[in-house]
Amino acid sequence: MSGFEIALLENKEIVTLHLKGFLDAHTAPDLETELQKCISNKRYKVIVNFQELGYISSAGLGVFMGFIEEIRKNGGDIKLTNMSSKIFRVFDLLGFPALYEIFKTEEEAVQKFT
Amino acid sequence: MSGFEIALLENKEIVTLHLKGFLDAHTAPDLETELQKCISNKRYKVIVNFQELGYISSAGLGVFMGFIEEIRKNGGDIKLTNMSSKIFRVFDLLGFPALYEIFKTEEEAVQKFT
Amino acid sequence: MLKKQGGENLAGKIKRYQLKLPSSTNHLELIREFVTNIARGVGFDDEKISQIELAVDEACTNVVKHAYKGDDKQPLDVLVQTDSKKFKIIISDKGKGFSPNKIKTPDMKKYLSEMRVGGLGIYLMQTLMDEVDFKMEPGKKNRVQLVKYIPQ
Amino acid sequence: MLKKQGGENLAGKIKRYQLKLPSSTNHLELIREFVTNIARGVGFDDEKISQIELAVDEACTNVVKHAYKGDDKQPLDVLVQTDSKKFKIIISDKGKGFSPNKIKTPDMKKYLSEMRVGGLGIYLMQTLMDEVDFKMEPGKKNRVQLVKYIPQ
Ligand SMILES: Nc1ncnc2c1ncn2[C@@H]1O[C@H](COP(=O)(O)OP(=O)(O)O)[C@@H](O)[C@H]1O
Ligand SMILES: Nc1ncnc2c1ncn2[C@@H]1O[C@H](COP(=O)(O)OP(=O)(O)O)[C@@H](O)[C@H]1O
Repeated sequence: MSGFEIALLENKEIVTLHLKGFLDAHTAPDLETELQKCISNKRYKVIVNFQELGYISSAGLGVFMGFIEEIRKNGGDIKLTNMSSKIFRVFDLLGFPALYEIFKTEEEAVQKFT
Repeated sequence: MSGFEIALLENKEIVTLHLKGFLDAHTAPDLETELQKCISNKRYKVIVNFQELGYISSAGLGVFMGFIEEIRKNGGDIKLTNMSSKIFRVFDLLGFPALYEIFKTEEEAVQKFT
Repeated sequence: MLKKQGGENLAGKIKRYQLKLPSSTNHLELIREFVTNIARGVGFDDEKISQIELAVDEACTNVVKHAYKGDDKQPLDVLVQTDSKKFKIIISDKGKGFSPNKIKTPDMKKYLSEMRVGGLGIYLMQTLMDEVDFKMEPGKKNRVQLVKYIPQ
Repeated sequence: MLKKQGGENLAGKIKRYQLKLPSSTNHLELIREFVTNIARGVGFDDEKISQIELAVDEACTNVVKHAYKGDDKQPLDVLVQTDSKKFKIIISDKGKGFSPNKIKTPDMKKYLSEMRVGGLGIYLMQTLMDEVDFKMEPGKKNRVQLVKYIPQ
């Protein structure tokens, strides 16, 4: 019933994506499109807020992997925030916390950027 | 995911049941038990609030039919409130509004009782 | 959940979705989700989806209660078949079956005045769906076929 | 949704639940709901339910992407079979199949340092489930069998 939605907030240099619903092989292309847009627009400081995301599969994780290198090469980063324990467990299982900075709140992520 | 829950509120003579989730052949017995308790406790003024009910089938409708006579015989009533249009459509389709008083809010139902 | 996809239901293209479960009322919610999700994918509006949901629930409830008399371990099959025009649900069981012709349409006025319990399921199916069809082979395969026309 | 019922899973009592769908990622959510609802009924806790949910999604995603190379009209079957000890999910397809032995377990350290995309599905299945088994008959019937032990 949930589907998948992305809300985009821009604040100065930082783009924040709020993910909602489920992020699987069906919906991952939507997120890909959004991140691709960030790069096209040269917005390399990206925060992804997982607060309302109920589910993620490896197809969802793969999206971040596909962009992180280019974004970092351009002096930016993808920082992740507000993960439920369900979502965090998946990231953690694969050792992703070694590659991505994960914060409890958006504020903390913003501070790290500035 | 939703399951079915009943929250019970007692206010002087009136018992209010808040239904939550879905009311089908599987969960109808739970509502039956609650209404049976009302009768055993001689609480004949019953309000059923449908605000959080997402679904009803004929098994759920049947529960009300099974108690209305006895409750009215004892000077009480079952008054229905806060139906979503989805739920109301089912009642309406079967002509139940001719048999039950249906109110927008609990307050209106309480006023009718007092 | 199932987003409408361009061209998913072109003429002649038949899609089949099948769910097989033990005959417990416990699983009614799962059946409803199964069917409503597919109906949503076909592009029905919320009202029509609710109608399909209720009709299918009533048919499956009858299988559990009447065909199997409450035995919750018997086979209950729900097949959804869509083409460009019809959304068809076939609910089948191997239970006792019945003679649908002998079931009288309830006189709702009388029904309500007598405050009867039950006896509304088949009436609801017929009111909610565009076609309702029963095919009975007691103990072998009894089928209820429900059809809703897809808005063109 | 499927409440645990007393004695529903006594020793030797096998229950089967089957879902057959066209092979579209569109239906992954429906498959997840199907499996998690049954898992909930067996009494798994939320963490274990999430593990089963993810493993099944990965297996079905692979069928759509690899076995059928994105063709969304091929048959995808999900069978859940429970007894008192095991919660077993068999995902089967008629696609091209593969040699699971040739798939290397990813070295996660290396994986992360190279920032690779994909290649995590089978690793996840193996990490999340108690048993993972592949049986391949390309074009006929390829099966992934996932098992989670039921807490006794
Ligand atoms: N699938 C079925 N198998 C056997 N008998 C059935 C089936 N469906 C309906 N019936 C019979 O038809 C009657 C009317 O069904 P219905 O209109 O759904 O009302 P209810 O189920 O509330 O009695 C039932 O009481 C039962 O005797
Ligand atoms: N059901 C399947 N049918 C055919 N090939 C498969 C199947 N599952 C996995 N594979 C093969 O195994 C590889 C590894 O799969 P997996 O670990 O899930 O990662 P990914 O799907 O992200 O590539 C796939 O790239 C594919 O070549």
